[in-house]
Amino acid sequence: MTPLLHTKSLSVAFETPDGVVHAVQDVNLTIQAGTTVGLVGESGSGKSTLGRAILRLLPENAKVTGSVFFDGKDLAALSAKAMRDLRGRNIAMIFQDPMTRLDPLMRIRDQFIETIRAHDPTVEAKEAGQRALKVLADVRVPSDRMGMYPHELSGGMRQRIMIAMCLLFNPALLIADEPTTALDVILEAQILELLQAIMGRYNMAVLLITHNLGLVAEFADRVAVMYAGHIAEEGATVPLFREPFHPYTQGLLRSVIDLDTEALYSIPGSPPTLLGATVGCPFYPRCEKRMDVCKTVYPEPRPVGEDRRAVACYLY
Amino acid sequence: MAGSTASLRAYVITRVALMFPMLFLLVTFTFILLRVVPGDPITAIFREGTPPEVIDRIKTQLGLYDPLYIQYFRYLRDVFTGNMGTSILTQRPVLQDISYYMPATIELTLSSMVVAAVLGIGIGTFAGTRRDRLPDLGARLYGSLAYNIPIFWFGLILKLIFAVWLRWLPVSGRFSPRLSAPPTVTGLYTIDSLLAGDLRAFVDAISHLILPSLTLGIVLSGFFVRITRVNVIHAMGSDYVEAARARGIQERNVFFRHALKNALVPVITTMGLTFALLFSGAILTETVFSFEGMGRYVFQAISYRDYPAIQGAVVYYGILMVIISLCIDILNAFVDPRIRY
Amino acid sequence: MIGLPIGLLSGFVGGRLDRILVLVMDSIYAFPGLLLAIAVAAIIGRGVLNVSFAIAVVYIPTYFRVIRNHVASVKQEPYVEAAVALGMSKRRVIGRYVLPNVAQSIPVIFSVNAADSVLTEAGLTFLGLGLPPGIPDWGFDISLNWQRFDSAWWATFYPGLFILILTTALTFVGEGLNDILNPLLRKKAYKAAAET
Amino acid sequence: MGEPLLDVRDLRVYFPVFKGFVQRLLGGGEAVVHAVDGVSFSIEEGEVFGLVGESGCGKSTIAKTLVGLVRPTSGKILFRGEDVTGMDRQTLFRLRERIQMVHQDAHAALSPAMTIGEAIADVFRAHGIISEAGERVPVHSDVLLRKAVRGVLSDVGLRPPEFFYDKYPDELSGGQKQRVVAARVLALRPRIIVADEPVAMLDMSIRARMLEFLLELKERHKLTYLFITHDLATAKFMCDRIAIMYLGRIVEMGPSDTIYADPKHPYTRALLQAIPIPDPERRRERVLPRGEVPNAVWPPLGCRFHPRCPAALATCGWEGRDFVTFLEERWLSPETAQAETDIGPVERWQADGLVASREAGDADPAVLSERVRKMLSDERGPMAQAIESVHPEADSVVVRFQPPDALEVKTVSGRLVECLLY
Repeated sequence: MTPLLHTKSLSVAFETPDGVVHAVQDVNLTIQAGTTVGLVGESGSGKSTLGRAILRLLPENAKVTGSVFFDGKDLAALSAKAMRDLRGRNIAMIFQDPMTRLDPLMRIRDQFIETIRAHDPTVEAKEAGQRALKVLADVRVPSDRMGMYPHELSGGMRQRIMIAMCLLFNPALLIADEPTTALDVILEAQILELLQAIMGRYNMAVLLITHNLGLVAEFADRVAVMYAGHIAEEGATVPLFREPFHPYTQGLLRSVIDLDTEALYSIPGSPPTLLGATVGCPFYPRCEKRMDVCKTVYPEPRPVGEDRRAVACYLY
Repeated sequence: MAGSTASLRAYVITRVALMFPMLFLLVTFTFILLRVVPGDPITAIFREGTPPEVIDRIKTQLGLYDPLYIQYFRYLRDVFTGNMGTSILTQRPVLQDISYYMPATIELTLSSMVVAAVLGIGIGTFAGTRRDRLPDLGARLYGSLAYNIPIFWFGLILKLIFAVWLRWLPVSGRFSPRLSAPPTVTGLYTIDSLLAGDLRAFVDAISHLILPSLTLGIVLSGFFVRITRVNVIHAMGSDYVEAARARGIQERNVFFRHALKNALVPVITTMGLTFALLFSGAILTETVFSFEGMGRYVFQAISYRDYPAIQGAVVYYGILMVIISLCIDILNAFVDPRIRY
Repeated sequence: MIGLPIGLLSGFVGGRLDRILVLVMDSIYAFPGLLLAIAVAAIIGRGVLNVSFAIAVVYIPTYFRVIRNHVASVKQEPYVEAAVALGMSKRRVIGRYVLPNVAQSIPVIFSVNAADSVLTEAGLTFLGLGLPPGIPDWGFDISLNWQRFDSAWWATFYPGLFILILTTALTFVGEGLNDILNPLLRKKAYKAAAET
Repeated sequence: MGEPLLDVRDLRVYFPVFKGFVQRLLGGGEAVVHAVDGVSFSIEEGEVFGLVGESGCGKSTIAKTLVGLVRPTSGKILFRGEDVTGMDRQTLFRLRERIQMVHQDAHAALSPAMTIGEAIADVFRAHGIISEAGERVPVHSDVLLRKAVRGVLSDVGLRPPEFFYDKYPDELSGGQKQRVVAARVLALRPRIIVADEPVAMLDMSIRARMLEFLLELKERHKLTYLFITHDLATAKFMCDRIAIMYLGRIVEMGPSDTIYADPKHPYTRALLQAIPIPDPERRRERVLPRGEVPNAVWPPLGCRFHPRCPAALATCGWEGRDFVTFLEERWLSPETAQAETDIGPVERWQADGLVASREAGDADPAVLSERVRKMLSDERGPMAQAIESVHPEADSVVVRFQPPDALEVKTVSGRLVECLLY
């Protein structure tokens, strides 16, 4: 079966005045139709860049290499127009901080109509409005919000509206970039519940980008752990949480503070800057199980354990 | 859940109401500036050797020996009844002079504003979307040069090239003496001639307007290039623009409907301030092109120390500025729903 | 230069005083700068000092505006709040926490305004209200020669060109200063790019 | 124990809302944000007291009020029994030596134009150095000043202090900046440290290090903490006692163990249920509160949580606007969307205190109120039970609610709860 999405040695480098920043390096990631993949990492791990690289939404100073296959097609080979038409129709995206994601000068209704007509110019404004109302009801937003401006709406409402816009064309994949980070814990749970309900109804696959391991545990079928631009470990959620292999995953899971925490743990050191080329394993300086080989040669991910999880570490 | 139109109306009322204290302040400020600043204007008006008793008589006539507060109230009354005294130079009521010269200046500033906005926003947008590439550098250079050019000098150069050497356009004035001016309705020759259906007069008025408004407009466009460029860059990098792209909106629409519209909000805000720059420039431009406007009038008034005329001009400039800033604010609120609250 | 302390005060204290000062300064600002300079110059007459004064009056509101807005935004910064919470006196907070962070923008406005003042001065002189004829001045050169510019255009062309070069140079100095003083700006941009 | 170290009594902090000029002219009452609305708690010497709640619940306002950045509208703050609410400049200055605050964003809390050494030296300059006799003495020599700065720097683990002295905040990592902020605060030798979300900005893998550091400081300097956080898990680990806040009020307060073991207030339960658990084998069903936190300018009548509460009673404070919200929700589910055509569009309904009404327009008010009654007869929710009457009045349909029962703070199995369930 061809996967819905597959990235092959995807790398992203940013040219900056201080040098080249290698934000994403050689990432192979697969998403099957209808499933949820959680992409976890701390700030600066490159997880958001990866999400944008899939949709080709990166700024001009980004250099992308490798390929992204969606439904068997290489997205890098698509024309700008074809790529644009794919965005929002086949792959939709929602973002962190819904407060700034809607155009402040445009009524909600007009932003819906614009989105619909961008992909289907034959739709009349009135019909587009009807379709918008339908998806708004799906995310439980009252109809009178249509006539409002974004600043008149609460954060939760805006995120629901963003989600509704993604539903207009029933996309096969939704990229959710920290969709609840700006929201409080109860709202977060509400939005996730909504996403879960909608995923089932619309049969969407979701790439959930987050720093919150709790979200991934509750939500995702598979998890990819990112560190310094690389995927350290990737596998099915349950076994990965039960027995993490990569030392970074182990450390990250140990450092989570939850209601059962009895002793605190933190990974020594701090995350590396991604400036300039790196050799060896990026986790080497912080790793408690490091070996000499880790310093010089990057460990290519290899299948480990019964669930044949991809782990980038020489220990296995 | 108040309707947005209702809040817009409330906002307009608020702004109009606020206009009055501002006007009052402005008028008061003029008074202070002209009365309290050291130097005696009346003595200055008359050449040395005028007998002191003549000066005394005139001063008494003008009420300059009365206590300041009486002078102030009389001045306020005069301002609000529109009676600004008689110009020493033209021997006509100042208000009449102003209503003759003001339309010319308005015509000039408005057309310059159009030139500046079209050029400035156009080039600024062009530069902003091609950040740090060659067109951007060129546009930034243009912005700096245009903004820093001495306006009277630039006017002279344009005049030299287009009027004197090429003879494409008239050298100076507002209207050709051989044609009869259109009947006064608005005082703006271009509009009046159109209203009168006099096409030749219209063409003539326009051709007189081209060089002065180009001079003023190009200089001012430098300012617009800068702020437009910065704001376009800012808007293109904003979250909602990225979100719009992610929804698959056409790049053209992303730019025009989202980025440009948002970028222009601060540009509109600064437009109000630009009018102040524009009036400064107008004084010099009108002088260079012998364009019979307020600038010329004020210049002459100052040269001949025509005190009532200066005062009248300053007050009416001020009032005009307040009205303009009011219009700009309302325009801004119309574009940006967030301001109405 | 008067604009600096007033702006600092107004921005920091805020409230009613701030609103009144803003209103007054805006009224001045709303005035065409050159007209104001003309009015001042007409009242106090010609001369180097007088012209400087006339021009200075015009720029008070500009300084005021920039400084006030900057101070108002710096005041919101947590580090100022932290200083207040640490029990620093008002004077200390303004002097050691607000001012140094606002000060960066002063040379920038200064050089941009310098360009502007050169233009205003030239304009004043051109109108015959600036420096007395004895003092060499490009604006004066132009006003002297412009009546016969069609025959001797170079006599007006070069002084104007020099003004243009001077003012543009001043602006570039200002922009250069801005780049040097705000390296953070560029760093932040890069960080934002790397983190998304 | 005797007297608590800090005693806050019925604290209220209201902020005015900026309204338009015209609105002010037309009147309509002064609108205020009820940021903190009648909060009482006390902190014992040496404990870690947690203030937990979602954004906008008023916890940060309390922090700012305690360190004197915000003036309380009413209420009392007692430090060791001494009233420090009025706070003239001198008392405020002395108070600041005893109550200090650590900001959430350490980066923003340091002036970018000052070196680390200067930032700390400045505190000594303003407050003096603690002499060996424990007295506060003004600084006279640069040598002593530098020594004092080096002292606090190494105290917070920034060693060697010389290395950090001339650095600018930009050159340090997030964790190091947090330590600088702590050092600056410790220079004052405070008794109480108000820590406002100290780890919220830090990455997960280094968060624990900061918390450990805070606990270590507490031991070493015998400090008392007011720990402010939105994260219940962190609060559970750190705090001896916690208070849960919602919309400017404390809804539940008591020893952490007791509250986490058996939360009593429906809001506390909701918060605990909403936390995602990083264990995929323990996914669970949960009942989440409806809607979002309402605007603090017009807090709900009665218990502020009632419109969202899964366990609400008819007496919790239902009012006119709850009816309008109810209509909106009905319209959103397909089975009940019929209501719109039956009783008119939601937008036509107006709420005013305990009353919701709609002008009938062309329709007959009597028929309309019959429809409303019929619609409500299928409703079993507490909102419907709280409705006193539905009847036509002139040209309108009027829905009237019964007034709420008085809400009191009660002791329920070892903690204080403000809820009508108990």
